[in-house]
Amino acid sequence: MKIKIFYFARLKETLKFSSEDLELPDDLDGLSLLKLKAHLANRSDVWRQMLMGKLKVRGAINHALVDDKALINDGDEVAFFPPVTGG
Amino acid sequence: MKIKIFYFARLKETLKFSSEDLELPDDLDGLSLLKLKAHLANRSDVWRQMLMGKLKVRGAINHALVDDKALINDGDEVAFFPPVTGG
Amino acid sequence: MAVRIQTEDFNAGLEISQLSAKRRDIGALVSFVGLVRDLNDGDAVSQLTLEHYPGMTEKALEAIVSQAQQRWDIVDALIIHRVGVLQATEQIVLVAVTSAHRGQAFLACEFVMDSLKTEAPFWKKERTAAGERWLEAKASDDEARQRWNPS
Amino acid sequence: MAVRIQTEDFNAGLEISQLSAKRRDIGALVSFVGLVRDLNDGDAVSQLTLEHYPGMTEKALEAIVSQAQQRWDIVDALIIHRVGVLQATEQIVLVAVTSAHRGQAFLACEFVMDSLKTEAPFWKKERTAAGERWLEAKASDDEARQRWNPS
Repeated sequence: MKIKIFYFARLKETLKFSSEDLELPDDLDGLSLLKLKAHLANRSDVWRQMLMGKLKVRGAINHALVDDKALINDGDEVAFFPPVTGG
Repeated sequence: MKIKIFYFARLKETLKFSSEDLELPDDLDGLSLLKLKAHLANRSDVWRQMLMGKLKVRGAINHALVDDKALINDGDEVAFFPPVTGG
Repeated sequence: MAVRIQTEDFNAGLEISQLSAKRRDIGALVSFVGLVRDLNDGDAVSQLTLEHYPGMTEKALEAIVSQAQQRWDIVDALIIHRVGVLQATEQIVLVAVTSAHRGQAFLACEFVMDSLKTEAPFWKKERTAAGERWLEAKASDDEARQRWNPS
Repeated sequence: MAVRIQTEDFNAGLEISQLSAKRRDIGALVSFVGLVRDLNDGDAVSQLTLEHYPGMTEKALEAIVSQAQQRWDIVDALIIHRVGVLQATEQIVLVAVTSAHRGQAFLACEFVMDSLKTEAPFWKKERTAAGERWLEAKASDDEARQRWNPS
């Protein structure tokens, strides 16, 4: 399956890029947001600290805020970002 | 004692005047707003109905909302009017 | 803090900008504009006449603003209330409150409106096709004001 | 109902007037303007950068407005939120709500602000003498939003 991932604010600055296209093996049990985080965290300590560290990270699938249990489908747009601070 | 009385809104329209200067005998027990109402109500049925009738009347002494027990002093400015409806 | 009673219309936007421009520590500005609706209790309203008690009105509004200042952490507050003859869709009242924080500004602005509705000496007379009538005070306004009293 | 994300400043007064001019059955207009304070957590703020998630932001704000419409009897609502680089005292956000009745307008406007603060994908970076820092979400904002959930 292919997905697109966006990173915002602190995450974008840490990575020095704001999006990527990712191809993943199909997961028979379904790819949850948590599984995707764990997959990305395996890339390096920087990724682990950014996604599974002390600072909270929120996720969205196709522009909707979701929790770690939410399932990702082929073609989805996923995003990771810090808790929001607008207004 | 001499006082000035103002009437507003419905009361002013009923009376067809908006204020009067009134001279009253000194009241040893103190002149309460209720006593003043009773005094004015004795003028006629129109006055009785206006001040002691079904429609609520509020009173102020020297620009402060007060209840029937409030005491009036020589030189005070008294006002009678319906419950307020601004805003 | 300012309180104005006037027959002329006001420019709500300009008043709001001026209020927020006065200080650099304002994070929130909450404002309320009350307007003449063209319909009240099912009748078409052609105009509204607002009477008030000159002298007492200013004092009552100043007392309300000063209570709001004591209860909430606000920077500034403004009340403009019109009197005289108004047509449907015209502005009646503006209440604007500034604060460092939005929660305080919302509370203070709503408190001022609820207090104004029950304590400031204004009276409205409506003209409809059926003639003129003085508006009656609403129990819902008294209840709205009651919420602010310590229980 | 309208939602706008823009880098340019907005004329709060004009927006408010236009919102209330659209209908004749509006009795109350409550608005909120959020501004950049020159001081935050004790540090002088020289500028603020607002980042957002294009595409999601509009949807999140529209969902908030539509919840407000379902919960309260409102006539219209407007949200304008700026993004990009802002200086101290500049306007960040405008929320304006019209209704026949003031209580509904106050509730809906505060609900929209509390929801926007916790659900709309905006992030603020502050520049102070000490450098730049991303603002952290406040527990008080989560609590403010929680109040609106059925208990």
